[in-house]
Amino acid sequence: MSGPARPAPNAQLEDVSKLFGSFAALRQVSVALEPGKCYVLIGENGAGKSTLLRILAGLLRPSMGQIQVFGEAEPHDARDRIGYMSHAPMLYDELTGVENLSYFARLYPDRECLEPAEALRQVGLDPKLERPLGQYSQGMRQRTSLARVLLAQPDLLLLDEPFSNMDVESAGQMVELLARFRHSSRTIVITTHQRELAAPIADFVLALKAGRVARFEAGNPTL
Amino acid sequence: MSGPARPAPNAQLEDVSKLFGSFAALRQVSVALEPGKCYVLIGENGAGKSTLLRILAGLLRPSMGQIQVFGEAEPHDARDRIGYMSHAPMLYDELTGVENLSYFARLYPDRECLEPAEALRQVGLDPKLERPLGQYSQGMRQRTSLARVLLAQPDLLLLDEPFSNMDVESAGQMVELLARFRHSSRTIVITTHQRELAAPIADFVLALKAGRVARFEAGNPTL
Amino acid sequence: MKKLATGFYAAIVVALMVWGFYQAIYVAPDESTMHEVQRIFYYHVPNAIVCFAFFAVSLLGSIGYLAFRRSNPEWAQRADAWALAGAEVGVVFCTVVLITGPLWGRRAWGIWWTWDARLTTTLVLWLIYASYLLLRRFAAGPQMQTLAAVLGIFGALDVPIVYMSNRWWRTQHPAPVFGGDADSGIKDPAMLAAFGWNVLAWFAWGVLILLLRYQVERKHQKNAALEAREALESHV
Amino acid sequence: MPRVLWTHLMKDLRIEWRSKEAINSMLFFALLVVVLFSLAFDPRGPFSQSIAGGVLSVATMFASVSALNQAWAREIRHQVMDAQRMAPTPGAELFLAKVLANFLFVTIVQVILAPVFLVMYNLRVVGQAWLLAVVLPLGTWALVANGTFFAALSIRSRNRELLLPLILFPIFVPALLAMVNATGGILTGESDPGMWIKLLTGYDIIFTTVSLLLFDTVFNAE
Amino acid sequence: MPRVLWTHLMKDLRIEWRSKEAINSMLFFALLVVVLFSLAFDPRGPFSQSIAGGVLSVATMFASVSALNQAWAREIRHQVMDAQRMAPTPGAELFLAKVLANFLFVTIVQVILAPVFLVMYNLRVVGQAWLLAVVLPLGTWALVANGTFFAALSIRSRNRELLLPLILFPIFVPALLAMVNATGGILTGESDPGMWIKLLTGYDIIFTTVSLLLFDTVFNAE
Ligand code: HEM
Ligand SMILES: Nc1ncnc2c1ncn2[C@@H]1O[C@H](COP(=O)(O)OP(=O)(O)OP(=O)(O)O)[C@@H](O)[C@H]1O
Ligand SMILES: Nc1ncnc2c1ncn2[C@@H]1O[C@H](COP(=O)(O)OP(=O)(O)OP(=O)(O)O)[C@@H](O)[C@H]1O
Ligand SMILES: [Mg+2]
Ligand SMILES: [Mg+2]
Repeated sequence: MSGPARPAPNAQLEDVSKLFGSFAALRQVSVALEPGKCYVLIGENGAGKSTLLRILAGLLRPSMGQIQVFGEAEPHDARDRIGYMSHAPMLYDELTGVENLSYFARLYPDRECLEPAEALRQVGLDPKLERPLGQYSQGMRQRTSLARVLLAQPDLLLLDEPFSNMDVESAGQMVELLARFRHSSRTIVITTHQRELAAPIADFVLALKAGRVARFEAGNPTL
Repeated sequence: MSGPARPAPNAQLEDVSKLFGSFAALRQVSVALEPGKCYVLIGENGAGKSTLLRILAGLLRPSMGQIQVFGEAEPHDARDRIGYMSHAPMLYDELTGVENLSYFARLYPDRECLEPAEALRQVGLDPKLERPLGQYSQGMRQRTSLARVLLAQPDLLLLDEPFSNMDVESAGQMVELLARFRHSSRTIVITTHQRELAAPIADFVLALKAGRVARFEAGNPTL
Repeated sequence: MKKLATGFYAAIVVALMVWGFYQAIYVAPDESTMHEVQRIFYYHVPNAIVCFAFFAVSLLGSIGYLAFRRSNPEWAQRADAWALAGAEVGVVFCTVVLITGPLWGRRAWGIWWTWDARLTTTLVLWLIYASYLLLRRFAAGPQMQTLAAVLGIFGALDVPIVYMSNRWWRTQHPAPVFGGDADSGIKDPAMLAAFGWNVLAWFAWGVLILLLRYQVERKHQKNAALEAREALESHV
Repeated sequence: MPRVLWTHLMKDLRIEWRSKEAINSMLFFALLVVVLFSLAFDPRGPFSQSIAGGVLSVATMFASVSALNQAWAREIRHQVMDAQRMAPTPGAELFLAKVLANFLFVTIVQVILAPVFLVMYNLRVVGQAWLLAVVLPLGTWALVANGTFFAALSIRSRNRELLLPLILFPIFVPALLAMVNATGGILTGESDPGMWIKLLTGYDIIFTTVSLLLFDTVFNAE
Repeated sequence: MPRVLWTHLMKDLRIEWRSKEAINSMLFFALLVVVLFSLAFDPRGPFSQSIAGGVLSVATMFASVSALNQAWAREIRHQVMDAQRMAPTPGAELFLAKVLANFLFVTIVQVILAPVFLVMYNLRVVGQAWLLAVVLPLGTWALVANGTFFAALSIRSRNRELLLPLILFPIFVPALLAMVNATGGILTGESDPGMWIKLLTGYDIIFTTVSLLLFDTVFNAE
C-alpha cells in the first residue's frame, strides 16, 4: 500500500467493524494513519467516532477486521506510545491536578515524562491549585485531562472532543500546544464538532456516517 | 430601576457573591433578566458561569447579596417555572430516553408538559430507541438532557453549555428549537464557548471574568 | 457417517448402562451394615468421579481458550465450546451426587444434610460451576468468554479440595474407599466389578452428552458469526 | 396513594427490575450470614434455638444496611438529585417512595430466605409464629426508614462517608434492641414480645413522622 | 517493593486518608456486629465462649466485604480504569496494591475493635492466643484478595451487580470455613487449629498466585 517514499503508517485499520449486540456502530472502516499527520474525525452524534478512537486505543476490540498499531496487531502491546483522552476525565476526583498527574507519570517508568507541574502549565492551569479535581470547573477538568495524555509524550494521540468545554481562547491555545507537540513521528487524531477550531492543524479529514467512512481526504474540515 | 415601559424582570441578582471556602467564584454580580430575552453568558473556564446558573436555579445559595426570581426571594419557591440543564445529564443511566422523560414529566403535575416522545423528536432523537441512556453516545445524552428541561415549558430556561457535544448541524437545529420556544414571557440563559452557535438568538451578552461582570450589553456574542 | 458413528456409540452406551444397572442391583453382594441402601454407592461414587473428570475437561478448555484467543481464534472458539460443555455436563453429574448423597444420608445418618467438610465443599463446587454458567448467560459481549475462562480455572481449584476433604478432616461423610489408609479399598471382587462397570457406564454416558453438547455449542457459535455478518450488511 | 409517590416508586422498581442490584446484594449478604452462622455456630448444637432470633435479626439487618449503603447512589451519579430538587413536588414523597421500594426489596429477600433459614437451623417456633410476620416488617421499616433519611442527610454534607455511620448507628440501636428481643421472645417462648412490639411500633411511627417532616429541609439544604 | 506497586498503593492510601470512606464504613459494620451480637446473644451466657470465634470471623468478614463492595468504585467513576489499562505497567501490580491497601484498612479496623471485643465478650482465650494474630490476617487476606479479584472480574461484565455475589460467594466459602474453625479452635482450646491454619495458608498462596497470574487477562478483557 505504502509507496516507496511513504513511511509506514503508525496505525492502520482494515475492514474494521464493531457490533454492540446486533447494532453496528462501525462498518468496514479502513484507514491508515501516517506519522507526522493530524486527522480530524467528524460526524453526527452517534456516528461512531468515539467507538473508533476506543478501538485504536485498544479499549475495544473490533468485532471483525484487522488492526495494526506501531506494527502490533494488538494496540495494547504498543500502549506506552498511545495517549487517549475521552469524554470522561479519567482522573481521580479526590486528588488535586498535580497529584493526579504525578500518579500517572509514575505509571510510565520507561518513558520520558513531562513534569506534572509543567504539563499543567502548558494547558494553562495553575499547578499550585490545592483544590481536588472534583471541585474544578468543567473546562479545568478537561484541560487536566489533556495534560494527562500529553505527559508521556505519546506517538499516537487520540483526543475525543478535547475542546468541548473550553473557552475559545483556551481552545486556540490548546491547538497551538498541539501544533508544537506535532512531530514527524507522531500521529494526532481529534474528534470534534467545532471544525473551525481544529482547522489550523488538520491535515486530513475523516468523516463518519452511521459507522461508515463517508469522506477521507487531505484538507481542512471546514471545507 | 425599571422604566415605565419595561416589564418586571423574571430574575434579578443584586450584588451577588459566592465563596467556596475562601475562594470567590462570583464577586458582586448584579443583573436583571427580562422576559422575552435571551442572554448568552460567556467567559473563560472557571469564570463562574456554572456557579451563576446554579444560583439562579436555586441549587446554590449566594454567600452575599440579594436574588429574586419571579418575585420570590428564594428561586426554590418558583422552581416549577425554572428549567436547568447542567454539564451532567441529570438522568438515570438505567432507563431509556422515553422512560426518563415520562418520569420527570409526572413530577410536574400542575404544568402542561410536552409528550416525552414529542420532546425527544424535537431534539432530533428517535423515541423508539430501546437502549438505556448509559449506552447513548455523548451527544445523544446531551440532547435527551435538553429534552428534559423543555418538557415542563419553563419560563426561565438555564442551559449550561447545551451544544458542547453536539454536531454543528444538530446544534443549529437546537438553536432553531430554542427560537421557536421563545416567548414574550420567557427568559433564556445560555452559557457557551461556541459563541457563533448562540448568535442567532442572542439579545444580550453577559461576559464574566474571574467572577465579575466584565461586559453586559445588548448584542451578539460574536461581536 | 458422523451420525452413524454417534448412533453406534449411543447403542454401546445404552448397553453399558443396562449392564451396570444389572450388576449394581442384582449381582453385587449385600453389604453387611447398610443392606439395600448401600447400592446407592454404585451411583453416588461413579457420578462423583465422572463429574470431576468433566470439570477437568472444562479446565483444559478454559486454559486452551486463554492460550489461543489471540493467536488462533478458531481453536480458541473450540476450546471455549469444550469448556462450556464440560462445565454443563459436570454440573449435571454433580447434581446427581448432591441428590444421591442426601438420599443415602437420610437412611445412614437419619438426617438429609449436615455441614461437614465434604458436603460443604461439594455444594460449593456445584455453586461455583452454576455461577460459571450464569456468568456465561449474563455477561454478553465479547469479553464474556475470557471472564468465563478465568472463572473456570478458579472453579477447578475447588475440585482437589473436595477430593481431599475426607482425607484431611474427620467428616461425618465416610472415609475414602480408594487411596485412603492402608486397609481401604473394596475387598469383595464382585462389589469391585459392579463398581467398575458402573464407573465405565456412567463415564461413557457422560462422554456421549459431552459430545452432543459440544456440537450444539459449535453450531451456536457459527450462527452467531453469521448473524453478525448480516447485521453489518443490513440497512445502509 | 398520591400520584407522584407512585411515579417515584415505579421508577425505583423499574430500575431495580433491570439491574436487580439491590436484591442481589442483599440476598448475597443474607445468605452469607446464614451459611456463615451455620459454620460458626453449629446449628445442631444445644443453643441453636436461643441464638436463632439474633441470627434472624442480623440477617435482616445486614440485608437492610447493604441496601441503604446504595440508597441514593443512582441519584448522585449524574446529579439526578438536582433535577428532583428542582421539581415542584414535595421531597417527602420522594423519600417515602425510596423507603417503600427498599422495604419491598428487603421483604422479598426475607420471604426467599425464611424457608432456607427454618430448615437449616432446624427451628421450632415455640411462641406465636404469626407474630414474626409483625415483628420483622416493623423492624425492617425502622431500619430502612431511618437509614434512608440519614443517608440523604449525610450526602448533603461534604464528609458524607464520615457522617453516615456516626449518625445512623446510635439512632439504630433502640429499634435493633426491640427487634432482637421480640424475635427472641417469639422463637423461644420464654418472654413476652408484646412490650417490645409496642416499642417498635412507637419507634416506627415517631421516627417516620419526623423524617417526613424534616426531609424537605434536609433535601434542599444548599 | 517495585516502584509502580508503591505508586498505586500510595495513591490509594492518600485518597483513603482524605475521605476515610472505607475505614469508616468498615468500622460501622464491625461495630454493628459487635453491638448487635451483645444484644442478640447474651455474652454472659454459657456459650459465649463457643460462639466468640464465629462472631470474630463475622465481624472481620463484614468489614472486608463492605470494603470490597467499593473496591473499584473510584476507578469506575470517571473511567480511571481505562487510563490504568492503557498504562504500560502490569495490571498485577495494580491488583496487588489494591489488595494491600484494603488489607491494611481491615487490619486497622481489627486492631481498633479487638480490645472492645475482648472486653464486651469477656473472653478468655483458652488456646494459644498468639495464633489469632496468625489466623486473622490469613483469613483477611483470603477474603480481600479474592474479593478484589472477583470484583474486578465482575465489573468487566455488563451485569456486574448481578454477578459479583454469585461468583464471590462460593469461592469465599472454603476460606471462611477454615477461618471460623481455626479461631473457634483457638478460643475454646477444644480442637487443634493447626490443620485449618495450614489449609488457610495453602488457600492464600494458591488463590493469590492464580489471581496475580490471571488479573491482566481479566483487566484487559474485551
Ligand atoms: C449428603 C451429601 C453427600 C455429598 C455431597 C457427597 C459427596 C461425595 C463426593 C463428591 C464423593 C466423591 C469423592 C471421591 O471420588 O473421592 C463421594 C464419595 C463417597 N460417598 Fe458421598 N456424599 C454425600 C453423602 C454420602 C453418604 C450419606 C454416604 C454413605 C453413608 C456417602 C458415601 C460415600 C462413599 C462411600 C464414597 C466413596 C469414598 C471416597 O472415595 O471418598 N456419601 N461423596
Ligand atoms: N456499550 C454500548 N452498547 C450499545 N450501544 C453502544 C455502546 N456504545 C456506543 N453505542 C452506540 O454506538 C453508536 C456510536 O456511538 P459513539 O459513542 O461512537 O458515537 P459518537 O460518534 O462518538 O457520537 P457523539 O458525537 O455523540 O459522541 C451510538 O448509536 C451508541 O448508542
Ligand atoms: N464546590 C466547589 N468548591 C470549590 N470551588 C469550586 C466549587 N465549584 C466551583 N468551584 C470553583 O469556582 C470557579 C468557577 O467555577 P464554575 O464551574 O462556575 O466555572 P465555569 O465558568 O462554569 O467554567 P467552565 O467554562 O470551565 O465550565 C472555579 O475556579 C472552580 O474551581
Ligand atoms: Mg463520542
Ligand atoms: Mg461550567
